[in-house]
Amino acid sequence: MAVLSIAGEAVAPAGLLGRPVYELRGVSKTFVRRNVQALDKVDLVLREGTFSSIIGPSGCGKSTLLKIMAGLQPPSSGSVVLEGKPVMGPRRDIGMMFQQATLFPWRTTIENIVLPIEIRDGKAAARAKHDQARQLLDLVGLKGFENVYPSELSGGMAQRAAICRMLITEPAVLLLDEPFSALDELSRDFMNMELQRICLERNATSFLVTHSIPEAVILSDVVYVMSPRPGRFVEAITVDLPRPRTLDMMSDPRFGTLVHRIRNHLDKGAFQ
Amino acid sequence: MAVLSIAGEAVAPAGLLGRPVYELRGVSKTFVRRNVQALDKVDLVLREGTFSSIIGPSGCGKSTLLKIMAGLQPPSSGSVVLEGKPVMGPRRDIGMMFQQATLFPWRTTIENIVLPIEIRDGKAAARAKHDQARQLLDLVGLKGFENVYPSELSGGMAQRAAICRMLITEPAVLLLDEPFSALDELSRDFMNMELQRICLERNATSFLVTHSIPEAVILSDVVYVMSPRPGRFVEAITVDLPRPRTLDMMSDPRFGTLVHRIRNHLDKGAFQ
Amino acid sequence: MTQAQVVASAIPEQTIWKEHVSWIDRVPRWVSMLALLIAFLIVWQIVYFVELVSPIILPSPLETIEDLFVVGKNLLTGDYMLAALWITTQEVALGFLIAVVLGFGLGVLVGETAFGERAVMPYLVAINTMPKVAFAPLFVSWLGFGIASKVALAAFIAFFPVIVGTAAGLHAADQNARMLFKTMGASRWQTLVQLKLPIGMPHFFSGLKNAAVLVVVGAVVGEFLGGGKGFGELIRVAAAQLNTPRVFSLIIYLSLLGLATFWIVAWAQRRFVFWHKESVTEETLAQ
Amino acid sequence: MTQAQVVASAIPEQTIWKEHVSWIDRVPRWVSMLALLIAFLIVWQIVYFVELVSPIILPSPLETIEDLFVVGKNLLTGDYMLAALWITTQEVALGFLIAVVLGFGLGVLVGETAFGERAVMPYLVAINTMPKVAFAPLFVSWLGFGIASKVALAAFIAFFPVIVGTAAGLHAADQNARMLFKTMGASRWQTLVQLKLPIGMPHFFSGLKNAAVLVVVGAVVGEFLGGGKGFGELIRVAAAQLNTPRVFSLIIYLSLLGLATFWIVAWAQRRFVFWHKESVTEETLAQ
Amino acid sequence: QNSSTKITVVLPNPSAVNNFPLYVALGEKMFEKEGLEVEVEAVDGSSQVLQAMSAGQAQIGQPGPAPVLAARARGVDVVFIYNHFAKSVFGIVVPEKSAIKSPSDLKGAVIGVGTADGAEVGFTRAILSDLNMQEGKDYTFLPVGDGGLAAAAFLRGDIKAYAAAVSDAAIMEARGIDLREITPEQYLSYFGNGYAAMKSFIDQNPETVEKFGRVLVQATEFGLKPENKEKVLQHTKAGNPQEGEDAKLSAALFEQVKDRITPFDQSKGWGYQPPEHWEQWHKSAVESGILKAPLSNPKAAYTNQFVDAWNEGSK
Ligand SMILES: Nc1ncnc2c1ncn2[C@@H]1O[C@H](COP(=O)(O)OP(=O)(O)OP(=O)(O)O)[C@@H](O)[C@H]1O
Ligand SMILES: Nc1ncnc2c1ncn2[C@@H]1O[C@H](COP(=O)(O)OP(=O)(O)OP(=O)(O)O)[C@@H](O)[C@H]1O
Ligand SMILES: [Mg+2]
Ligand SMILES: [Mg+2]
Repeated sequence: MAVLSIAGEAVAPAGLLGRPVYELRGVSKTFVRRNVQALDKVDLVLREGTFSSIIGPSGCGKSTLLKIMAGLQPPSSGSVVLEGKPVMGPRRDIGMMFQQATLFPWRTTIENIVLPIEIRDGKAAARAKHDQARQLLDLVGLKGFENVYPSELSGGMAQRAAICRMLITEPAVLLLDEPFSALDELSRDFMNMELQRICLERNATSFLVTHSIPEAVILSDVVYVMSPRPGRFVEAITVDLPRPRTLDMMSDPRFGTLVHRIRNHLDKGAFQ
Repeated sequence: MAVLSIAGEAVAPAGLLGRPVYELRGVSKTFVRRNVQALDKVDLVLREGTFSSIIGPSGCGKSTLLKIMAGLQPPSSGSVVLEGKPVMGPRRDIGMMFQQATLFPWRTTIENIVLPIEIRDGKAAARAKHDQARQLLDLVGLKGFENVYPSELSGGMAQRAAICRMLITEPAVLLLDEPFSALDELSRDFMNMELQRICLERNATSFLVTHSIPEAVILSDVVYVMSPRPGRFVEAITVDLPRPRTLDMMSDPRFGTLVHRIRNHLDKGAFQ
Repeated sequence: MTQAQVVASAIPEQTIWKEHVSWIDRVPRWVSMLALLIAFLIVWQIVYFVELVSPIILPSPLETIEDLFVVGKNLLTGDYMLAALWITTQEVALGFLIAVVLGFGLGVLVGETAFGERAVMPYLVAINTMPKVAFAPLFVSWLGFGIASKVALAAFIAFFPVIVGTAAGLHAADQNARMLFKTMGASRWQTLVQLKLPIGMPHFFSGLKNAAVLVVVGAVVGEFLGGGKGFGELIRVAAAQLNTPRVFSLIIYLSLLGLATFWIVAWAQRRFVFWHKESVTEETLAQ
Repeated sequence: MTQAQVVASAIPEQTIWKEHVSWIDRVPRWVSMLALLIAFLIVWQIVYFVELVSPIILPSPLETIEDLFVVGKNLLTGDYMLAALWITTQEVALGFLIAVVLGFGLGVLVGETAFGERAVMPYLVAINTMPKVAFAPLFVSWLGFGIASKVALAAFIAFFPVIVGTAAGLHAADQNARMLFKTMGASRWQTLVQLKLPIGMPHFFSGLKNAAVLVVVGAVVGEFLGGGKGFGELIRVAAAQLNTPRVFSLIIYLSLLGLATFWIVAWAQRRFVFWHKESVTEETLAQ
Repeated sequence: QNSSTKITVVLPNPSAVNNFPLYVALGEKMFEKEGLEVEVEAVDGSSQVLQAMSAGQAQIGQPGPAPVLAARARGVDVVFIYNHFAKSVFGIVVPEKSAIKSPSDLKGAVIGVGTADGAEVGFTRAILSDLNMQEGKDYTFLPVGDGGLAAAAFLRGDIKAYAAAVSDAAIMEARGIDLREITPEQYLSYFGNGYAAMKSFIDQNPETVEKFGRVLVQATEFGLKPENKEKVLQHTKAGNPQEGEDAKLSAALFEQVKDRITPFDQSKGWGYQPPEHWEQWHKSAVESGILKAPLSNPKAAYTNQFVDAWNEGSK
């Protein structure tokens, strides 16, 4: 377990090697109209196949950072580079997921899943992907739900379909903005284990925004703690629990110490 | 730590004494129109000053049970007795709280808090309670927010106001239906500690519905585990951690074992 | 014996709390509707009987019902009234079509572009507050005395709610869904067609329902003014002849036409916007 | 040199990605509105110039603007047109008031009771599809030639959206809020007054906005048909004299009256329903 | 004299020139001198005039003869008392440059009318059937409404001729559509709108009716004097300021109205209704379907009982 203070330096925590996939340098963001500085000089390197989390008080700029990384918003200054190419807009090698599953009720589950293909390459290409979509549904345990409409899916099932939709384009990185926080805790734990399994299976590079300390610790190789607005990384904590993780590890004393450490950091920031 | 299987018997877990406040006998509920049996013969005794939780998979009938206890819905069979008098409709000695704070945007915070008094005893009585409402706002850390409108309160602040609204009628029992599950985890932990403090201060008898195992354990004297629909209590687990509880106790091995035990029970029911 | 045991065994009867459904909620719908209709007819007959109103202003209900049969027979035997109804139906159908196309186009302009929303919409609102019948001569001089001019007036009267419905619908997609489409690299056109339009369908349809009612009124008013050969003209002739029972029975048949148009739209909505559950009130409107 | 370092130092310029705001969004609102108006006037003048329409059907824009000044002067000097405008304004105000009271009452009946919703509403919908102008003689013969009969027709034409708005508003309170009131032991009346009505205000007001526009149309149509001495009568006389510039300029002033009514309602909404933010489209309508 | 009698008079259209005697009487305070207080209201068409009268909202109205017959058929005891437009208010007009010179040239033509079965339809049908022309075979009617709509019909060439109220024709001419009337003299006996009252009112208030008619006669004669033209136009302008704003139009209209209110045979006095003209109307009402069956007592539809009293003073 190694803890590094990184202030303004794009230093990857020690002990993590692998090709750098995402590189952010001095990314900051000010919303001019409302005169809000949401992010202050964030530097970040994500390496291939790692799982990183970011945790911080509400409104500190986590979603803003993710949107900039995904090419949905330009930064006010700084640069974002993915796989050697600067991010200047949405890209198909980025997969993204939000708190709401946002499945479209007029499309069946499988049609929802191939939607990104349909948007980018047309209906024919989407149809060609149906087989692959079915395999993904298998992967997340939704076999047999291909042709039902989303109104018949529970919250957790809808989020699983959203995972499939994210994966269908075979993205190099996954950006996850509190993907399961609308689910009840039992389903959420379950979905987190599913997520880990999928990421390991595909060697995906993942970046997760969360409010839950145990969730961040159980899933991540590195947990970044962010300060209140304007958001800055105040600490990066490497989690050296073995993979694959299980829910039982939550009773592990190492787990407890990590959680405790992060909570202390956050308490300082969040509730003065 | 004592574990009792209670099947169809109104037996309070051993080690908990005190005057019985709430008594349920053979309460069951079937929704005739949709032909759904939500509850199957629930027996329950809550003793004065205790904190009990109920945990179970989604849709197992927890909210239905709470509504029956609050006199919002009649049971299909069985009886509910509070303080020796049968519950046949809403009563002012019951305080209730839901997942949504549901403050009314056209009333200031303090006006929202005295609403139950206004409804029952009229405007004059409500005005007379303003002082007490202000004390309650102090208690939950909302001093100075008396006269703002709810749109200016954050989610956590709104839930604190909702607590005040529940307490203003000085209820003998508090029924809480996932009161903080819409908050992010950091705020939620914080609010749970506040809730404990308030309950201890007023020696309130409380009954909490939750999806979170750690939350149930950290707050309760007894945790009831419910089966999937039709809901029945399958286990009652006494938590003998000392009061007042702190978040740090989550790293306590006794805590880990309790969580583990409850999770095992639920896994059996929830995800076959 | 502990206190708990006493309580637990001592409450056999009065604790049993049962829901009760008010008898008025158990009355079948058709019964209450019929009751209301009969009550209304009785009041009407009394008003007529005590001669509160002259018969050339308000006919008796009996006369009106009698005339309903006369008109009904004429319609069924394919006589001149059927021809008139057919003309009005055509006007309504075409007027509705044009109102929908025009309203949809302008609605997209207003809902999708800042220019449409900020510069065009205020003019549309202003036009909507004008008494549109005053423009009838314009339509006649451009389109003649055939059904075209009535169709134009009907569409003109009915198009506004379609604009409002369409524009509101285009704003209905939430931030999440928009962002999702952005991550997929969807073009503006794709976002419009695949996201905003389907999500906006419920709003669009409530605009259509308003339009469905207005278009009937528009067609009839067009015939009142510009001499057509439809139901409006029949009403006008009957009114000029002081044949009030006929006026009333024609109006009742017209309102059936209006209800039919409304129902068709409601049916289309249930059929094509199958994923959207309507509010209770809207459901009533649609039944 | 690792790959990471290369990448990190090598992207100075083209990675800097800036948002750009389209010039059309930066045009001030009044400029685009004026531009649209001028474009419209030019098209109108061309239509007139190439004699697409006879001048006794469509006046030239210049004539119309000239007449706008004539009418404006008449209004300002307190001449007969001001008297007419005052009468119509009274009709609109009273008609609106009655439409609101009646619509609200029926809306509560429909929104609160199963009987109202299931039995009364279908009849109200049917009535709404009738050409209401046909009932004008009834109002005149009951209420006379004064403003009362026009007020009644205006209210009759405008009351329906108020019903729909009120009823929809009463359904707007969510399950949580209702349950909360139930836990407080609130009576049906308290739930209505303290919960459902305030929560339903936004719906109620959008009904009022529709009614505000309709009530002007209703008052004018009432004057067209039933005599009276208001603006509608002036339009009727001008139309009979084929004085089209006057017809157009009177209509424009009338639409200002309609906009004013609409704005008053929108203002009242902002004032009294301060907690509710409207959608963008509604905001435009209200500006 | 002591307290004055209040009556409301309801007109089928708001034009003041069309009803200049009424406005002259008001302007010259002639009613006041007779102890009458007269309120004038305008509605839309004869049927509404009759409805207002039968509802008691007005004591005297100015309907057309055919609607009066229709109302009587429906059991409303309304009686025509004063023949205002003693000559037909309708005329068949064609564009100035048209080749049509007389009704016999209308073979194959489309003739515009206000409504499908307005009074002008019966009038035109009577003229053409006397020439052995049949509707549908030799000519057709097109209902085009009035005002701008009728003008549009002419401009578009949808109609070759228009059976119009004279005032409509006058207005169109004033607006630059040159028209020519081709109505043969004898058909002007289809007299137009005049004053009527409920039978019960006449029976209970014979003096009021007498006073009202006397003033009308007085005002008519005053208005017909050439030297009073300016005053007449002044009074009608007071009654309908907007109409009066266009002086040229008002003057032209006034000339038309003067002609139409003057009967061919002036010997019987103002307001007289020749029984043979009523028979004509009755016959035409039956033929056109306005009446389902002939009235059992068509003579009860009108009365000349006041004519002499009205004209006494002026003779
Ligand atoms: N489009 C925008 N315009 C102006 N301000 C914005 C915009 N988007 C976000 N903000 C502001 O930027 C700050 C950071 O917002 P952001 O959504 O990134 O926070 P967050 O860390 O994701 O919060 P949460 O945990 O609640 O999701 C907030 O103060 C927010 O109000
Ligand atoms: N008014 C009702 N009519 C018919 N069925 C109902 C009604 N209320 C609840 N139910 C059904 O009863 C069952 C239990 O519902 P309840 O809300 O009590 O579950 P819950 O345990 O609170 O679930 P959750 O954890 O999702 O809140 C569900 O299947 C639900 O669909
Ligand atoms: Mg966020
Ligand atoms: Mg629940």
